Amino acid sequence: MILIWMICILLAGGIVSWLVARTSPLLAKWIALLAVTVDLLITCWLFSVYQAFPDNTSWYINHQANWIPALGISFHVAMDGFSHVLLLLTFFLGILAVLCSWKEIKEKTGFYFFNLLWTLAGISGVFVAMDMILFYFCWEIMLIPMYFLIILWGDARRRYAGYKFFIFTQVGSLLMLLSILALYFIHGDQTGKYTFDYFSLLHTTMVPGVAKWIMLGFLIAFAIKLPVVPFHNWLPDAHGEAPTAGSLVLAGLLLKTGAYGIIRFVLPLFPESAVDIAPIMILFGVAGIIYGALLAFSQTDLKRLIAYTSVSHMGFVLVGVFSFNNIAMQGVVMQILTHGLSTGALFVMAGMLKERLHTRDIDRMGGMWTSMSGMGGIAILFTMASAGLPALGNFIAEFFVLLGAFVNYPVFSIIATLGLILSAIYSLRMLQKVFMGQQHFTEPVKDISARELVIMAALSISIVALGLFPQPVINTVQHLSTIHPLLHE
Amino acid sequence: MQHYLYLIPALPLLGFLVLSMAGKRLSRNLIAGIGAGSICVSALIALITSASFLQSPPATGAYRQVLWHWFVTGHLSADVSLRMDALSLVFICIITFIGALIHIYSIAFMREDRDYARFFASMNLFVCAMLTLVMADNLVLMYLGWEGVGLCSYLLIGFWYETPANYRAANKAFVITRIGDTAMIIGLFLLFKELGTLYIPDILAKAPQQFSSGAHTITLIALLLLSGGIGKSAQLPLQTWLPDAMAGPSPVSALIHAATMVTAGVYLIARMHTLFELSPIAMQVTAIIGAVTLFIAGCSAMVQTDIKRILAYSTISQIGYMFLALGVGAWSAAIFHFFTHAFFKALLFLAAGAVIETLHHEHDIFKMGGLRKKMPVIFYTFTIGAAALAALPLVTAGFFSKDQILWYAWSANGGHPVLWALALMGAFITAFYSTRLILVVFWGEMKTTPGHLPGNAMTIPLVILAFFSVAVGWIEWPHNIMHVSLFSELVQQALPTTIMKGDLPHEIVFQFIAVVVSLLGIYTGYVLYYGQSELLMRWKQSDGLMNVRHFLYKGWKFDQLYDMLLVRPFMFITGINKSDVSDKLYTAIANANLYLNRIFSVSQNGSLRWYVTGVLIGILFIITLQLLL
Amino acid sequence: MNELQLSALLPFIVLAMASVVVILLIAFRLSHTVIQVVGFLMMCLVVFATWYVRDTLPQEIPPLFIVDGQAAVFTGLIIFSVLVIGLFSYIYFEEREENPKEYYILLFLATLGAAILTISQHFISLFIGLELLSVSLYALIAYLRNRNNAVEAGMKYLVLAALSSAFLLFGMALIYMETGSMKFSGIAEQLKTVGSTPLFLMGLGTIIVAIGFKLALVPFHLWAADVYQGSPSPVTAFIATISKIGTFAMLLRFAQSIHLQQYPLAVTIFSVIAIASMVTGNILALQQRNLKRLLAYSSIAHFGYLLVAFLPGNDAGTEAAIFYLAAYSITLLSAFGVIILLSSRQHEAEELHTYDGLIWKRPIIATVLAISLLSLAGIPLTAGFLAKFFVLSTGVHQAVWLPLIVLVLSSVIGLYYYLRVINSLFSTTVSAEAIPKPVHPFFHISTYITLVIMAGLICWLGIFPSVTLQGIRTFLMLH
Amino acid sequence: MSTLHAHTVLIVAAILFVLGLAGVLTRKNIIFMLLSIEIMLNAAGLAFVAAGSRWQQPDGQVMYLFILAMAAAEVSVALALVLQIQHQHKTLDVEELKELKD
Repeated sequence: MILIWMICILLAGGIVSWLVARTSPLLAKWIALLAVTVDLLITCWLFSVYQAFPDNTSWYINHQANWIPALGISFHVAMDGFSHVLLLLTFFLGILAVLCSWKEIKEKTGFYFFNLLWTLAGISGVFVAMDMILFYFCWEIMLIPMYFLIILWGDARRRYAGYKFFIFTQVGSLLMLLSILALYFIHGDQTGKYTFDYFSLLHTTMVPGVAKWIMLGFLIAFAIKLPVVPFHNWLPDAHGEAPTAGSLVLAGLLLKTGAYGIIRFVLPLFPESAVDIAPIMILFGVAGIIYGALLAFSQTDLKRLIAYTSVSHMGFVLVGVFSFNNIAMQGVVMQILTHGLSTGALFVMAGMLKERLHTRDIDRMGGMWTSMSGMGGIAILFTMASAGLPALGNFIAEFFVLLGAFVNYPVFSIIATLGLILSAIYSLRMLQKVFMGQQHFTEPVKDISARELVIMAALSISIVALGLFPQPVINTVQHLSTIHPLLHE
Repeated sequence: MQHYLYLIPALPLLGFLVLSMAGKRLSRNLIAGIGAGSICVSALIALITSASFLQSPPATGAYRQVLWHWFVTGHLSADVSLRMDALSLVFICIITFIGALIHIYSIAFMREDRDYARFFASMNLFVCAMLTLVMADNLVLMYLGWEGVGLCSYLLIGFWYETPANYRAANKAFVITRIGDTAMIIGLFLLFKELGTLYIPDILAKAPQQFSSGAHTITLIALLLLSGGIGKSAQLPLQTWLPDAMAGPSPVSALIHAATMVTAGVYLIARMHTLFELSPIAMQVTAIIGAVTLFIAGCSAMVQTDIKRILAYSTISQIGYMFLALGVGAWSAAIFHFFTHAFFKALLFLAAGAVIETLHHEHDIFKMGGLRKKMPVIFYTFTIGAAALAALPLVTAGFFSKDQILWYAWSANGGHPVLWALALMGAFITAFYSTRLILVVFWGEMKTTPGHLPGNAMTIPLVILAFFSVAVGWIEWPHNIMHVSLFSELVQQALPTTIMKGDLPHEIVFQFIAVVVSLLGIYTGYVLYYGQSELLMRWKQSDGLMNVRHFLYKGWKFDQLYDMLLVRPFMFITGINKSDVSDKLYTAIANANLYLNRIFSVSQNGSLRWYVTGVLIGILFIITLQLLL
Repeated sequence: MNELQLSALLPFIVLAMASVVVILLIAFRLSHTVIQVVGFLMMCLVVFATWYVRDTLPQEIPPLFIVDGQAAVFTGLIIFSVLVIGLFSYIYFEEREENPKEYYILLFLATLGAAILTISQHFISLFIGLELLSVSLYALIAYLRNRNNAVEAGMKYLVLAALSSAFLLFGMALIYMETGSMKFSGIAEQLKTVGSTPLFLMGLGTIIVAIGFKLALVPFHLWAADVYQGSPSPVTAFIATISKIGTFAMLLRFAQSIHLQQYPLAVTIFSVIAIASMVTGNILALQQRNLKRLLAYSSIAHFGYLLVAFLPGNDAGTEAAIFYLAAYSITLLSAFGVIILLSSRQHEAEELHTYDGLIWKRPIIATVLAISLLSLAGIPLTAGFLAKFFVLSTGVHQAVWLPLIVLVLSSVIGLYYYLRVINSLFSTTVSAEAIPKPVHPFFHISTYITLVIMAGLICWLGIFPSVTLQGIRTFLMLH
Repeated sequence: MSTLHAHTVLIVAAILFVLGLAGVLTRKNIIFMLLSIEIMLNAAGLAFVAAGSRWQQPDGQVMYLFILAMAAAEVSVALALVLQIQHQHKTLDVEELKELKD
């Protein structure tokens, strides 16, 4: 029940802040902040509760209510450690998203926060929905407010980016819907019980040929969201044009829903087919790592550059998931978390730079370290995180993924490891173009403000903490080894 | 004593944290106090700990302290835990002691710099990372330190980030070492896959059981780890970053790019010696790389004109000696050379830094000259350093360590006359360019007027280092001369003794040859740069020689080679794909739809008769279908 | 005809009376408002009548009619739509026409025609219903004869509708020729014994032309955009909803009676038509800048989707189709409601740029339009999504993969133009066009409220379809 | 015998129908298009009568009556529209009726 309340708090917070904004935009901001903070506190509290009983069933919150009984659709939400970790990330980044919009958004504040909170609600819904249709609902609901965030508060090419974002994801969604339906009917025809419930559908036996096609439907949807390389084109545009909080949420959370979907649905629902397709998916993952890195290197638009690094990093997720190795799976979860933090931080930083310099073109920046020494230091921290420097969370993630993948797919793993070199190259280029060299701008640029410092400090502390003390996360998602027979070892 | 082990890296870390967060608000004195103080205390603790280690060696052969469990998942586990055995003890002492001296030197050297706090913060972080590297008891933590020193090296090379050459050098250093690191981490994966552990003592214990000598896998692992070492230690073929790395402030060059970080590869190989011993091929490769590197780098050092680049090439060359020693199985000789080299190379860099500072940032040695009288302290200390580098017999530390390596290059189990010959040529070259350096910089006429002379804070560390550059050699004598082998006794607690070949000539012969060759080198230098400089003039007329000189000057044109083979293709590929080829596909789909839209729109032309035709088409279509089915 | 049969026809009789009453009211020179109110009450009466007779269903009135649950659902939908359209008509015609009263006669007659289509089980009643609908529509389309090229639209519709009627009649004649019955059940029986003949199939084919025309399916869709654009907006809404609901109901009953889906030819024809409609409709709409034309193209595509549910020919398909039509009608009516509200005497609010930044000027109306567009695009939380969901689910269960894939891909194409309209609504550059001052506050406000309710209904159907679904199922049991 | 007869009539009806269709397609004048449609309708009516005679039922002829009535209604509306068109466009050429298009 508490899960529903958490989502409702966001939904209600969104509506209230929209209504309130007409009279006082400031109050709207505070309401939005409050709503997300309350959710984060609840999730933290649940985390401590969960840590106290780690040996209980992995689904420690499970709530089901009728919705459309005629079709076997129920309002089923449940949470295990994996969902929990993702919820923590969602609300944490949610708070930061509200904070980093504080000054940036000057028009239509209420509607902005409405959209932001509803996106977060959709995302958290995705992470806890255990009914396929409910999942699909949440999956879609997070898109529309996100779309508005892009087209209303985005940059010059926001409409193009908006269309691209929406249409790309929609192709995947609809194919996934077809797959969900096919699964539903196969399961129903077999057992006579027509239901969209995740736990019931888990025990569906399918003819391999059919299972392959159904899985493909799911996989394409998640691959587009992740994104996997041939389907990644929406991402640089959407990330580039979205407002800062939009990019933060896109990179930090929306992409993660794709990873979540693959782990939660593709692997357990189609254990055999997933194994069959694994080499191809790993190939895609490796291609993504390299291709994304090469593109990231050549970009001159700071946000597009960061966006392509996301493409590269998400390749690790794919490699990790499909190498069917428990260590790699833990690495994937770490990658989900740490990429959310590090790339989110880079986007926030890009937003701050844009606010000051009114450009995203790194050729027009340079020498910012002189006037923004604080931000320079933080930038180094996060570019290094993105380059996979040990002691920062991303290293643990990439190390686990590559190590795990190496056991089963040594060649792919080695090629993926070359991505580390490329990541160093593009990270350094970014750092150099923005912060080093002679300063181009003559007017004085303010260093990081107190509010920005809070955002960046929170992110920095988390990324370092994840790098040095990853064990709580690993313990929390230890049960992921049960989702697929090959992960038991 | 081992309970305080964590303080050794923790203090510099603390210094880094304080300086990086509050650096802007602290006064310069406080910054210097925190920056240098943390290292000094750390050095003190390191020395006390070492003393206690030496007095009563622990039963396990190592102090160990587990700070916290880093991660455990499945078989993979790693702790943040520190370990100090004889090998790491040597490294820890060098890092903290020389680090402390260099920090003290930097207090004065960097005094005028705008980013005083950032400098000390980075230096402290470097020391912390380097200590983590050598104190780690598992390879993951070691990799943490390994990458950490890479980062600090990057930050410090690019310390004056406003100049393009500096940040380019920093990028180059980071990327090239990253290539080695990546190979190393693949080696780690392979190790884990084969042995199921990354805990160093376990690896060393398990490897001989798991692998037969010369097995493919172990060779592969050893070579991958070697690649890591090559990258960090600037050996062939990844040596090109080090000369450029001299863009950083001189104390940085002294600490990172001479005394400590660049020897991390030596440490890694020595640490993983069991793996290398299991693979004769990897040992051979190490030796060959070392021998070739020392020669190639030495040749380049002969013709450089930038004082720091001379020293940089000499560093590459000296580390080449260490690799050679490791490759032939002369473990303690390699570490001993590291030990002595750390002192005299740090000394040389610091002294060079002082010269450069005094001559208003003049790097070209041919614009110096005649400084002997003007700055005597610098002159004497520099000369001692250069003598050690040139391995002046008996009075310098460099002689003792290099002599051992030369001897083992022939006589150790992995030794070979060719390796020895290369090493000998290297010794000649080293002696030659050391002499050239001294003569050109300190003799002759004064070409640049010196400015403000360095103060005590800078000269005292030089004097201390000069003392050690002479004295540390005496703890380890060639055993045919005197039975003092304090160092190898210590190191052999952690490393195996060198296995020798059978029936060898007398060691004294080799020592004599080595002595003659270095003296010859010094004499040649004297003749060319002091006595008969017209010979040099004549050579400069010859095009062929000038081409050779240019080739050597450019570091055997490795940079151009890599530029052509790697950088340009990379830039080309990324350049043409800047706008993402795959985007074209989707644009094409969108355009196809819009095109179709225009085509279809033509049908909506408003003509009633055409609409009727539409109906007719429909009925015809239905009838056709009917006929077909 | 017994009493029960008569009472079953009560709603239709009341509906017929509505036109007569309006004629009488006009004869007594009563005002527009009175007619509007009376018309409204009459329609409510029809609803009550349906409610009143629901227990007596199903009831066959041989040979022409059968009033069963399915008919009741469709009639209910038609009456609901005409209620809304009637309400919208007031403010639209009051501003434009000096004499808007006769409009209501035609409106109710056309509604009657559509309603008759839902209950007819005989060619003659089918023909009468269809022609009642068509002939009234000719006049309705051209009602505002001096504006908007209404006459041109009317003429185009007339010629093509008459043409399609001719096809329909010829087809019916062929079938009659082969089977000797004009009653659906009679035809079915005859087919059982004799089997299908080429002439019969030919007749079927020609009937499809007429149906395709009325539903604006490709390639009989060419009129749609022109007529949508030229007609007065309430009439456009009428054509888009009631006329199509009636025709589809007729198609459904005909198909059910003769088991149309057992003929591969028919299935192939409908599959091809469905695919063509989905693709063509969506592609035609891509660049359209006239909202009414855009909705016309979108409706072509939507009826393509609907045919996918029709293809399997089972109960689930019928249910899906009915839900689809319900969702679609509500959605489309709210979209047209917004157009009507924004139209002024001087100009029709049909150009897309009129809507630029509407959300900042008239947030509620714009929200309604946005919701209905999202519903048309099939985005969750709206009725349109569940409608599409049911269609997909029918298709998946019957494994008609090709049309399904086309449906999915073409609706993705379709997203683009719906998003374009939404973009325009949310545009930061606000259109300079003045918003017309409400002339008739009462009707203005009630239209407004209706729109809000409709938008709420779209969301409610999209989130909690259980009640509606249950209702449809209960009614479908009655046959 | 009657079957044959009915089918013969049907062929005539079909020919009439196609003629009418051809007329709609080829004529530019609206009046003539309407006339052609009338021909098509009557062809359908003829087919109905033929079918009715085949099955010895009056239904065919009943249908024909309905067709006639409907045609009359339709033509009356059509002529009103024709008048308006003539009034507004001063021509009855359908090709002039192209204001509504993409």
